[in-house]
Amino acid sequence: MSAPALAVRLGALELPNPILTASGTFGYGLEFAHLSDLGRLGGIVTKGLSLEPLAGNPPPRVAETRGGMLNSIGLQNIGIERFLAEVLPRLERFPARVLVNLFGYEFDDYARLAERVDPYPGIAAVELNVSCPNVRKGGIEFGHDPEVLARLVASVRRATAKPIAVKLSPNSGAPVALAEAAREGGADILSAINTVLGMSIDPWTRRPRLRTNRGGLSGPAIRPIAVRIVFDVARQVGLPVIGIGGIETVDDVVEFLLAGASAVQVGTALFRDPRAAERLVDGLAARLGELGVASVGELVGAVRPWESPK
Amino acid sequence: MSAPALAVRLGALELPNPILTASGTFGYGLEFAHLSDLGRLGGIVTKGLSLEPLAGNPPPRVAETRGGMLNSIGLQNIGIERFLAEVLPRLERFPARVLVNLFGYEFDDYARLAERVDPYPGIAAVELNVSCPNVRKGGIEFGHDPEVLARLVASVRRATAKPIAVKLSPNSGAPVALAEAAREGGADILSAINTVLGMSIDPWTRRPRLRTNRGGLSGPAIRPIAVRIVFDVARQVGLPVIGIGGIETVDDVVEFLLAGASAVQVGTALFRDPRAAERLVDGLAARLGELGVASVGELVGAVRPWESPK
Amino acid sequence: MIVARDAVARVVEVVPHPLPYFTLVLEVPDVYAEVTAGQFVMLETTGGLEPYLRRAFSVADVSKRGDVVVIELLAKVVGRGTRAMAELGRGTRRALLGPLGRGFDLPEAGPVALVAGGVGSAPLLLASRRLAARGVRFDFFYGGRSAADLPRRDDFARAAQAAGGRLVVATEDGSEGFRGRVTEALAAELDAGRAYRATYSCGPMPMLAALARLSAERGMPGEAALETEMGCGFGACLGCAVPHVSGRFALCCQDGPVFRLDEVRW
Amino acid sequence: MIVARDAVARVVEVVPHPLPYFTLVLEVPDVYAEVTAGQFVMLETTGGLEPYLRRAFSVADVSKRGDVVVIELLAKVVGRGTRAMAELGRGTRRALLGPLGRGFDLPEAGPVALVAGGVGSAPLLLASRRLAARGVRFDFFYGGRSAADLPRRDDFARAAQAAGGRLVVATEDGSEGFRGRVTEALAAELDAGRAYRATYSCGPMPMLAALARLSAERGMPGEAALETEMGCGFGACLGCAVPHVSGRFALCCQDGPVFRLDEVRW
Ligand SMILES: Cc1cc2nc3c(=O)[nH]c(=O)nc-3n(C[C@H](O)[C@H](O)[C@H](O)COP(=O)(O)OP(=O)(O)OC[C@H]3O[C@@H](n4cnc5c(N)ncnc54)[C@H](O)[C@@H]3O)c2cc1C
Ligand SMILES: Cc1cc2nc3c(=O)[nH]c(=O)nc-3n(C[C@H](O)[C@H](O)[C@H](O)COP(=O)(O)OP(=O)(O)OC[C@H]3O[C@@H](n4cnc5c(N)ncnc54)[C@H](O)[C@@H]3O)c2cc1C
Ligand SMILES: Cc1cc2nc3c(=O)[nH]c(=O)nc-3n(C[C@H](O)[C@H](O)[C@H](O)COP(=O)(O)O)c2cc1C
Ligand SMILES: Cc1cc2nc3c(=O)[nH]c(=O)nc-3n(C[C@H](O)[C@H](O)[C@H](O)COP(=O)(O)O)c2cc1C
Ligand code: FES
Ligand code: FES
Repeated sequence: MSAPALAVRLGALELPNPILTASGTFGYGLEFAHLSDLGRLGGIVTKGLSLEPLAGNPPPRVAETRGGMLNSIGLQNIGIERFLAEVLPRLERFPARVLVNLFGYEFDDYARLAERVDPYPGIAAVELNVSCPNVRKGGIEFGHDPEVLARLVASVRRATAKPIAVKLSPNSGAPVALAEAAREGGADILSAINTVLGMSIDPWTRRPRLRTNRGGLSGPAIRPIAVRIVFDVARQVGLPVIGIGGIETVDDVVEFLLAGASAVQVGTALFRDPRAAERLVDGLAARLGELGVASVGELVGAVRPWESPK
Repeated sequence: MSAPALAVRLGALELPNPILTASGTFGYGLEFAHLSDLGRLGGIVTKGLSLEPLAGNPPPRVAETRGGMLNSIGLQNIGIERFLAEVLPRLERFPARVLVNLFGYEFDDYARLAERVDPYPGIAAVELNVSCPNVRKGGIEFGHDPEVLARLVASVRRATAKPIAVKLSPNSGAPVALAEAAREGGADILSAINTVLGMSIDPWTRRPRLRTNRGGLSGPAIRPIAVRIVFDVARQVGLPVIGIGGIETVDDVVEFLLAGASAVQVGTALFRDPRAAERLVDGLAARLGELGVASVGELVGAVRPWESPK
Repeated sequence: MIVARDAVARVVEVVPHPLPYFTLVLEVPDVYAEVTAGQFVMLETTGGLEPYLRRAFSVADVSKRGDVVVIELLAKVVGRGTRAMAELGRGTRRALLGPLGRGFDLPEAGPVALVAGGVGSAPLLLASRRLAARGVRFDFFYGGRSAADLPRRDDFARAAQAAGGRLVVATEDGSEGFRGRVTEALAAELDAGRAYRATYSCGPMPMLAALARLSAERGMPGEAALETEMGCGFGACLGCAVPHVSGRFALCCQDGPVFRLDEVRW
Repeated sequence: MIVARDAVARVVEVVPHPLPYFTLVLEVPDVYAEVTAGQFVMLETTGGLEPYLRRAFSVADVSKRGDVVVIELLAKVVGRGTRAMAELGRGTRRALLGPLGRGFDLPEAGPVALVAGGVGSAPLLLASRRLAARGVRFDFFYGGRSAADLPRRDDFARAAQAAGGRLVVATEDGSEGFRGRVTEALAAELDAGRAYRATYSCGPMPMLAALARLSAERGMPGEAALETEMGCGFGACLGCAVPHVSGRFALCCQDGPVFRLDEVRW
């Protein structure tokens, strides 16, 4: 048997393999250049970018919890202009597909950001963060109202020809409805999931462990939530899905593929092991061999759900 | 200093201490009688009871995940009549407060159940499960529509004089709105949270690990989600709250109290250690001493939230 | 029946057979001396919190070493918990809940057949000891994928011989004994004219289901120790449902783990 | 500057001072020979997954043992990760990322003051070595809640003496040396006429904030190694924000952990 095919295609987005790094967990990619071979990854999703640079939230911004962590980075970023001028040219030296994660405060910010990145061939796709629970001012929670979300995505659709991924929130209670709205608006891909709203309090100081009180929970703890949402969305919405949430091992990657994801993003696990994503590329290739499967595509959505008991 | 006071009061419900056992994780209480001293607990919440006995879901029903577990018991129970006739008299021999957890398929089931238990002095309160994600037929998801929930609670209010606790779902996206609806309907107490909808797939067999495909996630993994909901609900709704979700240590108990819970329920941790709840009663007494706090009440809601950064 | 208690067990040793199979020897409270074959324990596998839940293991043997009662667990490394168990150091202490559940209702007279699939042999080792003590003759049918999947086969052979019976090995790859499934080996013996008053079995579900069919066909009663996912092991979580002919679900941990073959909806 | 690498370190030994304080000695790649005082490592504390994230520790010392480079981490047991570290057995292997961050910009001429609060002394041990090697004179101000909170005080005393300086101890409970805070002890020395060209410090935030005030008042520059919560240690998570006078947030792991005292919004 020839080497199993790792390449995947999500609509118009082609990736050499299905292992990407999740937004906000891989910096702008360059932070890892001396620690991991970026060129071996399926792709890199940048830290969320906004029109203007953003200072982010005051510390403390991260806290470990059982099987995961909370964060309230507050979307600190260098802004789209500095990214395009300073970071992208350096990133382009690595043969890695770059997806830009975009977020705005105003409805129009998203289209403006998309328009701005549209001319750059070094950007393979845009991912819209409409679901980050950390920024409270303005309406970052565009991701919780299907009608608004559909219009938002449509406005981005008009602004760029690049594949659009919409990143779903697990906090809405109705991920499928939101995913459908994203599809109506013209999204090509669904990314699921962003962090889960959580909180932790130090029992001695009585202070919330994050300066913003609440924050986003990520890591293995949320994996079953993510798998459930990927499963629901993949079956019911009919767009390719990127699975995200607590991925650390090849078993986890396979689990998300089976649930219906065509690719995955690795997040928090990178903090524990900067080479986690790269290792998963090797591990997945080996696993396909063990499974006697010729391509990643054979696993996508290949879960065998139980029928309803009579 | 005299021994710290562990007793708490949630509206009309008085408990010797704030450590209860969570519904569905302590059987009907008797299962633990030879393993733990039931009389030392703040109270016992029974397995969910319905009008008729229920066989539950086919296996597999439980699966461990990172920092937690998934279950799809499907509310197997002996029915309210057998409970009242056979179990309650035996439970009454232990000096433990008994709360009955009730659920129905039809709107009217709840009031009928409440009416049925109302005459029994051995039952300290009712807890309404309007949020269990495991039973799909009928409208168990009464807990996701504020308007329906308010009417449902009002119907129960008319059926019993006992304190009513309403158990909130973390899956709705709007726990505060639901909690407010429960209050409008006449609830005395809010229990938060029930399990989080999740899924896990065996990468080798390609089968979901639960026979129902999806199930409820519990255990330490969900603790930050539960703390966040308790914090939000306690501040915004003005009813006493029972905190539930991943509690295992005294630190966790204190965390929930600080977040605004007046009592807590211990669930999954009991599977790991049948004496977990009893140990927490001792541990909490000791901790109050270490904190120099005279009563549990001093901790309730005593979190020091950070102000919004300017 | 003994009331289960939650105690702290001390690791005496871990014996590889070789890995992935191993025996874990634990120093336990005296009550275990009265354990019934087929009963099980819930063992805390690591001192840490990952994995979180305890794991279920049949008591494979019990004995006295000097003044203390020790039990043996015969297990296979299949995941995180069993991996941690295989690495337990002498003297380590672990929480242990047991003995739990209902064991085999072993007969006073033979001959009977014990039927094991792989590490499902564990509770049948203790059953062998008890039968041998009663002078009940039995043959031991031991099946596995290959010869490597028959841990402690010599112990089983000796136990059967001591009771006047013998060990019949079946391997799916034919690397030892009968080539095929253990239930096929049993059927072949029956076809060859051998008769058993009953079977006592433990192994994978498909094997037990096949045995139940055979048992019904041949009018030969039997009991099987079942394995299901378990949250607690003592009736609290209702996670261990076993489809029962009554139409309801029995609890593996309380109503079982040993069931009559004709009680279960396979 | 050295490029951080992710390597596997071997535990040489754990030395209790006594607990909760201990030194962990690790065999590391040769690049560590060039580590700057104030740089740190991210250490995998357990082989398991709980705790999940690595933990940050300053490099407290570096030396050659035979052919191999070893570093020392001076740490305090405060939670799950540090507890696991204190129990590491000789020969155990753990992932180690480093050396990370920007260290102290140590001077060529003294006298300077090193100011440590509790286990914050760790990076200042290496700073002491480097200063001593350059012949730069320094006094070492070492503060703690009580005399028990001054781990390796003798090493610091010897290092200071070797450089012609001395150790000044301050304890809040007065159990040893100056009664009060270490910054008060420093202020007292300054009031008594002693002068330092600069301070190099590490300790709890309130201590460093007090030192920054003192530093501003007396026109004496200084650098401090800061500690923040860290998700990654290498610039990927943006979790380690330090309020900077520019109005932005600096990253403790990349822009620091050593900052000029007048750079930080305390
Ligand atoms: C009453 C009873 C008695 C048992 N006696 C023995 C025994 O004597 N020797 C022995 O080796 N094993 C026995 N088992 C099975 C044993 O409990 C599992 O092998 C063990 O729980 C696996 O834990 P793990 O953490 O290593 O695997 P995990 O990482 O939890 O899972 C690895 C694999 O094992 C499967 N698995 C997990 N738990 C169980 C379970 N309870 N039953 C069956 N499969 C499971 C999973 O689906 C998965 O495929 C018994 C089980 C029961 C219910
Ligand atoms: C650059 C840097 C260098 C450090 N050098 C040293 C050193 O040389 N020696 C040493 O003993 N410690 C050092 N620390 C602190 C050390 O990282 C923490 O003590 C450690 O992470 C605690 O881990 P734990 O799992 O034991 O505690 P946890 O269980 O995670 O937490 C226990 C307590 O410690 C606090 N804590 C957790 N992480 C940190 C952190 N990163 N900084 C401060 N407090 C924390 C928590 O808020 C909590 O109150 C350094 C930290 C940084 C950022
Ligand atoms: C520190 C941190 C920062 C993050 N920043 C962003 C972000 O800027 N934009 C975004 O869409 N998601 C962000 N996320 C969410 C991740 O991309 C991912 O969806 C989530 O962490 C779940 O995956 P994981 O469990 O593998 O980490 C961030 C997550 C973490 C932990
Ligand atoms: C096996 C199992 C069965 C449960 N059954 C019920 C139930 O019948 N009714 C109910 O309201 N909650 C039920 N729950 C939810 C728990 O009461 C609790 O809300 C949840 O498990 C979170 O707490 P924990 O993390 O401490 O387990 C069940 C949970 C588990 C794990
Ligand atoms: S394992 Fe929990 S009830 Fe049987
Ligand atoms: S610790 Fe992650 S960026 Fe500094």
